[in-house]
Amino acid sequence: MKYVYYPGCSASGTSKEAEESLQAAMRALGVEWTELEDWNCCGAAVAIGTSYLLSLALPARNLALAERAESDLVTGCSRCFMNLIRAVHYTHENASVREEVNELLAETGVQYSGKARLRHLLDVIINDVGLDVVAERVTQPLDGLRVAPYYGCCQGMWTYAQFDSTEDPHCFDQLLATLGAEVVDYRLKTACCGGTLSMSRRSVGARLIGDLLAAADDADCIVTACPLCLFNLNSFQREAGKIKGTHFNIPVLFLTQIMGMAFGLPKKALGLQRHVVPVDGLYEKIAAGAAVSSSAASASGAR
Amino acid sequence: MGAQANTVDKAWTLHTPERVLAARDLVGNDFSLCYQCGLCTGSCRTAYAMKYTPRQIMNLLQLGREDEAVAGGSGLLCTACFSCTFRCPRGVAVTDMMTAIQRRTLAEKHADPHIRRFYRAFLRTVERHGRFHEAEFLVRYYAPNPLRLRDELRLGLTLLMKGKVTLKAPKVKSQKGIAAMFRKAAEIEGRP
Amino acid sequence: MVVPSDNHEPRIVGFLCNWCAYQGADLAGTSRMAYTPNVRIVRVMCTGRIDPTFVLKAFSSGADGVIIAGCHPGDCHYSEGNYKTTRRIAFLRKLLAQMGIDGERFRLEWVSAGEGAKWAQIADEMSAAIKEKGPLAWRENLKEA
Amino acid sequence: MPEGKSDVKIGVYICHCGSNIAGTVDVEEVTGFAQEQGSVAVARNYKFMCSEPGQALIKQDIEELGLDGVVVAACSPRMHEPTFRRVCEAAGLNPYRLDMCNIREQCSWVHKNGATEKAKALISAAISRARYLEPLERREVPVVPAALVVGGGIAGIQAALKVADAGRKVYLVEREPSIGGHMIQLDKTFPTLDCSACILTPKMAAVKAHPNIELMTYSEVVDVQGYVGNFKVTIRRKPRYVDESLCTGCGICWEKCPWKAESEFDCGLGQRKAIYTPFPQAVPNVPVIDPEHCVYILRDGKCGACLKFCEREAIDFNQTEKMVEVEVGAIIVATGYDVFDPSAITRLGYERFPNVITSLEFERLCNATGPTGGHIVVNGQEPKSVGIIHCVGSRDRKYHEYCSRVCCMYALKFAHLIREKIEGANVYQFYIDMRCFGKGFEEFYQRAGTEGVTFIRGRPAQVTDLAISEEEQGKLVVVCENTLVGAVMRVPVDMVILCPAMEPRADARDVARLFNLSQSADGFLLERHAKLEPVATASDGVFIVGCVQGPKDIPDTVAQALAGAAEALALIDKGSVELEAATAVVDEAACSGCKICIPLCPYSAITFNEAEKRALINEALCKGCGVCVAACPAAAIVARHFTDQQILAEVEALLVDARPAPAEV
Repeated sequence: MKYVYYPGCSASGTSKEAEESLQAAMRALGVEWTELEDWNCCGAAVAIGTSYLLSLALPARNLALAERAESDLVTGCSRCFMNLIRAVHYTHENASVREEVNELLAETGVQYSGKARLRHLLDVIINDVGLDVVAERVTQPLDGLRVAPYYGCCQGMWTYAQFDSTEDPHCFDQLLATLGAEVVDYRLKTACCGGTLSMSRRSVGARLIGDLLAAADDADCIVTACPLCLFNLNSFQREAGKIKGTHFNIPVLFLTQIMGMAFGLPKKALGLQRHVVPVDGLYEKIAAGAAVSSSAASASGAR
Repeated sequence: MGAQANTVDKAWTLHTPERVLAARDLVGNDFSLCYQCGLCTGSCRTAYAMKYTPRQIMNLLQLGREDEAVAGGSGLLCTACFSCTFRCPRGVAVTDMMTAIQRRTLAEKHADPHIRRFYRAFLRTVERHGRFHEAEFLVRYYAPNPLRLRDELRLGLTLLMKGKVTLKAPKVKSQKGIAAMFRKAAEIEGRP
Repeated sequence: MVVPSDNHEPRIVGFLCNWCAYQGADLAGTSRMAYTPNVRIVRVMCTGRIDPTFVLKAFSSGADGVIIAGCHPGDCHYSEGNYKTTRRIAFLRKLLAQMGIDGERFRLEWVSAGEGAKWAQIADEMSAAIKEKGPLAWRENLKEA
Repeated sequence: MPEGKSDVKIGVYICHCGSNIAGTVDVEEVTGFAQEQGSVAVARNYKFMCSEPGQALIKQDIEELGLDGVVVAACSPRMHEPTFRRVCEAAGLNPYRLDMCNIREQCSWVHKNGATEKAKALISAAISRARYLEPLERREVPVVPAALVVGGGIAGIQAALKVADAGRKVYLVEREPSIGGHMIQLDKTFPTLDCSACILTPKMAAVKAHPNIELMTYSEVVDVQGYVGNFKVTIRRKPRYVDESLCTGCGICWEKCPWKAESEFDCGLGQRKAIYTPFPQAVPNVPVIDPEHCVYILRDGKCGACLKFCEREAIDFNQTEKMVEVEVGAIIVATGYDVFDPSAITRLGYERFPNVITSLEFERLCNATGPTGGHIVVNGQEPKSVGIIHCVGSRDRKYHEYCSRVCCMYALKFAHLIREKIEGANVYQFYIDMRCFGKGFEEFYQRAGTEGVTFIRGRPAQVTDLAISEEEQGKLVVVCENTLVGAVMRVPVDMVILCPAMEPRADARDVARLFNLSQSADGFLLERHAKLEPVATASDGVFIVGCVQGPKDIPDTVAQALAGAAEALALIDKGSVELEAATAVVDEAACSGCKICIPLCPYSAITFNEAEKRALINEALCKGCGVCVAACPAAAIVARHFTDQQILAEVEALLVDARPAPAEV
């Protein structure tokens, strides 16, 4: 399997661990993974506040690049996915938008015709690679680890419409269960983390983050499918705690990090040292869980 | 005259259909389909902090009162998560309208300068480098307001130490072309 | 050769079956859905009645496009007249293609009695597409050829 | 100008239809245009052609000018063709010499500009066709004096009783083991609050007792052949494994049966046995054996409790499916509706939370014969607060765009019943618009308002168990913008009732095909005319009544059922129907005997005369579709009223303005 992928600014910057672990996990799964050449920022949730056209043309340029490379495009960032798929839909539905977007793209010498298909990382892992292949690669099952999957808002909508329920998706749960984790169901798994509000309007952003952390409180860790959410949930636990009148200390990981843990990949390759909220405790929990399950296994074996 | 006249003074006068149509051009979608059920607002995580909820903004647009919506600044709280658009039972592209209001709020300088600076700083780094550049962004965003910078110092240092923020600017080959896209967009959209 | 001109309004003949498509067009009317006046309708009981000569006659009489519209597959009032149409039309389509008449000028559509909006949309689409292509002027062009 | 028959005299009549046509089409100009066409003896316009004076105008011209053909340019032929055919007939002109030209539905109503030009083209086409129209004779055949009613809900019951009361034979076919439909599941009915079973069961008993009604439950219509007045209907009777003629309904069998299943009648909230009647007042009061739960059937004779205890020896495991054929003159389709499955809208928590229920489930909970004996209990507790969510799957483009018309009223009824049964209960109505338009409805709305019900205007975004305060612990929280205040509310409740849309039956498409009907865009079956023919359909002799046509409350359903009965009786009592004269006919001289046409005919109307080597069409069976006509390689089959000549002339004249004027050539 060969893929051209779009990392996005967040995964190559403030959430570097997402990118590092993604590379490591994909190598482990035997997936050929090449970065889209010369990609640019999709505009996050910011370009749209200045220019409607840029909010479509910036992501469209990356699709055009994929088209030039005669490939589909995969991304592991939900915010980017949202912007990219919006560009796909809007240029498809509206001829005048398509023309104007291409007029902009001409400045960088590319055109977008709508040929390149867009895929989400989760979609690729579950539907192309397959959970059976993922299961085979697991060397250190996440026994006893209670994990809350955070699908994210941008995930819950167009993204999952391609391969899962839009309002109540379950694909992430399946992946985590394959890794041996105990999946924690909680009500805000598709609620928005506030995106860039954490930077532009801290009081509101931190409240949204606080609500999320509180809802997933009884999990050992939260796992996200978006580097931007990863950054938000990791970096503002102190501020969120202040607003909610509590103290949060919940490790938050990217989905390929937890996969890498289950695959027994080295911590450094997964960027685990980069976390604001330390994640070392998780290994202890897994070890304890493994001990319990192996003693249970030997007990049942004795009988 | 008297008391009754006062009431009338305070009442909103209705705008003409032409004016409502002008608003439709502004946001490019048919908000007149909205039947005010409030599902958008109920689905919105930031509505609690808004002066006008998304549904109320739809109503302001229907009345040709988009200036009121723009000045209210609620559009700035839209995270573009698209929940409202996906759920709208009448198929109204609510998010597109919220962001249209957001654009005008920013363009017409109704927003707090700090927030305006956030948008400017972010996009400026993309325009200059093709990608987001955290370090440059932080400088542009906080430089005029050192007090805020002090609040952020703790996080900034942590990020720096963990290797999440680098001072080196990202390199994109087509960087000039991307800057040209920004200029072209401003030209088409008639922005300064 | 007759060349496309900007102010050319195409003439399109629609052969519509009495039970589905014609009723659908009536529904577009009762629902007051505005659409192009360029499509003119001939009512037949079933699309299965449509003889290829009707279509050829329309083109030779100056039509720029012909549309046949009937019940959705499986919904034919006469059980499967529309299915028979499909087969007959496939042949006619090849013939027309040889004469330079493509799929934008000759269409087969399924429109149910409840699909007034669909009929209006098809009419507008087809008219716009043909307008872009310009007049067919079949007789004149054939003479020149 | 096409070469027409020069000797015919045609009258052209252009209707203003008030301003419906004249407002867009310049009728004077069009009249002038018509006047100039060949063969046109007279062209007139008038305000309402279909009115008495309009008709008189045509009649007078036919008589005085001796017209051979008439063109009426007005509304759709589906609207007034029969009217103007009668006019022609009355004036002594063969009705098939009329051509209707549709300049309303397909012209003035849909075009802002260019309507006049198009009207001219359409009229020119109609005149050309009219030149070639030939007189045809219609034949009469007798009507079978019986009706078939499909579906035994309140609509079917009411229609069957009325036709039977008029002395006509009725076959009533019901898919379920008992008649009663959705209505028998309901508790009280709005706005009068009379008990649903109390008003329906006497009617069900009357059906059973009526000498003119042959009731076939647990049966389905599988095939319909023939035509108006003479339908041949095949009905599949599923095996009950109980002999209806022997069973007394004593109940010993279901008392002794050890095997249980979820009760469909109680929406899965209660249980029934493997041999069961759906409810105690079932009609007929004869049980059926459910082969999916009966162990005798599943495991080859390993039970037989019912066999042992039935003194009448009515249990018969050897029963098999039976096909019954009946002949009827009219058919009334009353197959009802389905309830929308709200689990599609996951955010409302149906199926995730046991205390989120549908309105139909609440009806069973509230009903004294229901699984809880009429006690409103969820999760083992009586709810102290209830949220009722309107428009679930209705008024929503993602599911059903239409309004289901009954939810506002039954939601008010629920509030009343809850307040009556649970003292001090808080009831919240989450509504978008209160639609209380029927007789006595507004008064009921007022009454509910004074009974301590809270109205919150807004469509809820979420039903969640995520508590953010002490007060919300252990409750369901309805999250919703109170749109009248402009603030998001969180309303903690013990129970949520969803009001799901009424939607077309899952097999509505199959039913439509079976009876040759159309569906409207929403999936319900389509009536012939939205206002004036509410129960007739595009298929003559087939009528639709009740919710099969669209969401309705009980009074409207009953009114429609009676309308359907009247239509069926009018057809039957007339005694005969005129058959379509526009059939196909073989020109024997031209027929080469190739037999291509024979397998094409969907009605097997074409036979082959071996002696003469000619095809022959049986006019009684032919429905005039014309498939054989288009297929005949020798052009030996003529479609009467739609001849090649007529259509070709129509097409040519339709494009009269598309060709360059002769002077320019």
